[in-house]
Amino acid sequence: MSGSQEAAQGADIVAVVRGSPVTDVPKDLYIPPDALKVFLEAFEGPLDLLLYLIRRQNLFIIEIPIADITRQYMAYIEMMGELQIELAAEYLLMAALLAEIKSRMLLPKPVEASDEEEDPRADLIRRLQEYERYKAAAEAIDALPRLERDVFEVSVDASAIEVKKIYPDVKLKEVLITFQEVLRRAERSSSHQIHREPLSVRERMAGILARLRGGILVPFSELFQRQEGRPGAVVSLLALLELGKERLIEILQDEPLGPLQIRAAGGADDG
Amino acid sequence: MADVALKSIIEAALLAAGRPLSLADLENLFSEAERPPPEDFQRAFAELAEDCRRRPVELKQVASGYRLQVREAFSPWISRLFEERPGRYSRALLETLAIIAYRQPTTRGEIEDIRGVAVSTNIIRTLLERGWIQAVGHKEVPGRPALFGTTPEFLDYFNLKEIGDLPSLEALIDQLDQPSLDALQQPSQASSDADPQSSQQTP
Amino acid sequence: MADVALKSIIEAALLAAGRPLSLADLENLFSEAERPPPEDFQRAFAELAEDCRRRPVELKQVASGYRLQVREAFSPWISRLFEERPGRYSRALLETLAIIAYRQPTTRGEIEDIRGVAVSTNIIRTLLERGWIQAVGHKEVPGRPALFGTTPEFLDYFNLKEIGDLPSLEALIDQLDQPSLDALQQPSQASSDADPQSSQQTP
Repeated sequence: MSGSQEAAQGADIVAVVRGSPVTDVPKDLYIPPDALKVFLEAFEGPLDLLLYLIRRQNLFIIEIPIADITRQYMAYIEMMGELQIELAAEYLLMAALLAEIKSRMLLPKPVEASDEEEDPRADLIRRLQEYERYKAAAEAIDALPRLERDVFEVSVDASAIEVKKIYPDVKLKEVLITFQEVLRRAERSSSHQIHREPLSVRERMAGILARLRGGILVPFSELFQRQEGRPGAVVSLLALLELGKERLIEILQDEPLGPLQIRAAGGADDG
Repeated sequence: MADVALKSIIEAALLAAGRPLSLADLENLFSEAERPPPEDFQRAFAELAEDCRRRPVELKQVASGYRLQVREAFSPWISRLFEERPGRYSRALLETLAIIAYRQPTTRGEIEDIRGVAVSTNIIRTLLERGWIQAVGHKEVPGRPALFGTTPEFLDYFNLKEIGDLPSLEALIDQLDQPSLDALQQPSQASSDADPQSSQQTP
Repeated sequence: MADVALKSIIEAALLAAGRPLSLADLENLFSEAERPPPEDFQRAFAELAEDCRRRPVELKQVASGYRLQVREAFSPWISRLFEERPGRYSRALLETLAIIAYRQPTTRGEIEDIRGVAVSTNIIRTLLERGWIQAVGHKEVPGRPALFGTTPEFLDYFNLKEIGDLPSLEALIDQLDQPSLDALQQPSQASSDADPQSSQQTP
């Protein structure tokens, strides 16, 4: 916000014309041409301008002195036209409406319809009243305490809060069903053969590789668990042979008939 | 749980969430077995509101739930925190918003009839982008124009719990029917630039 | 200003800012003429920290300044605010998991060969995060891709004593012709289908 604007805010400025604030709307019709444009731009439309003209004279809307108001309104419009300032079509439409109302009021009323005849101003009065009501409502809304201006939302850091992650439930059956779908597809394409090694061998292969992580050397014998008995030993042996065949491990022997040592293929650099 | 006061848990949640929380949101902080009954929550809200009296925040119930907010009295300092002053809204935008708020659901055509001028697409877009209004349907007339209504975010933003909390239109009319009201004769009234709010805003 | 405590202004600012505020930030809430001296700020920080002792937040000094943060003790409740409840796992993820279980140790490339489509990094990451698979080594081919296998957590979750409790590949292939998969609920998996998971699952 610039300094000049801030200073100007103290006074009731209506507009800033070429840098100088205009602090009051002129009382009479003479308005400097530059100011007139700004002045008119301050209105939200013909209804707003009419309301201003009425209220300036301290009148009720229902008492709208149509001749007087029409004259003033037309004077503004004509000045705008002379200055070749482009006017929104709505202003011209309102000028036409006012002229029509004025002419209807000048016409002598037909005798037979005197009671029924609606005041030609009635519709305009209704519109002005309705517009003024919403104009006031807009001001009321603007005056409500609002976020970011009057009151402020709060928030504090919540990084100390440990957030548990919730995982979806999965049933084994779902896994198997989707796997069957994979098998079905594989069968159809038939280019992919799914090996039929017993599962326990595949898992043991993964288990052995997990033990060999970090490129460590593990003695062959340590890969067998006594408590698993003979079937376990067979599974481990098959797994080691399969790993060897797939070149996933290296089997080392320092000397003939020496102890066998196993490590992951790729050696010690393995992370 | 017994040793942690419910009001503290509510306060912690409102502070951590950074958005209004409904009673249901707050109830969901507890497992079903531990969930306090609604009357305990009501009591805790009252205690928390009381605690806040000595503090710069207040407990407020708005459309989408409860929230803690910095009191209006602190805006002179707090507004300096934010480089960008929240844009003051033009009269055209506020009038459009007011017509939608009070007459919803309503169409752009009806807004234009009331205001006597065209409503720029820009204004409708801004209101939609701010999340203050939404299209709630279409009017079954030629062209099927969108019907607009306000959103809970609108109420939240303007610190209201429900649309009925808006100042009543009747009260506004009563004021208007007294042409001697100073406010109405002020030329400044006609000009958005001299809006009294503007001076009020600078701390 | 005299009637509004500095500590309240600081509290209001820290709450409204939603980020840490430095001493300079806080000093800038005041015009130069009204700015309290640094020692007042120090005293106010001490008062505020003291006030917070009875409250669910604490005043912390971090690299970029001061901030209020929710105490860790409130995690049991507040964490629920931030819980994301992910939807179900995708079919692609379940397929990947099954292939790893049956083909372990296996690489992402092999999984892709079998599935005939790419396996997203996201799927692998989710499975690793969940603790169901692990990298057990690298295959000595160009690029040294990771070899994945299942974990003991995988067995626990699905209530399997060992991987051999999964139906054999032969059994699955033999059942391909059967439209219904009821046959899969064989004794060996009975445990899994009786869905004890649900009880096992409590977070």
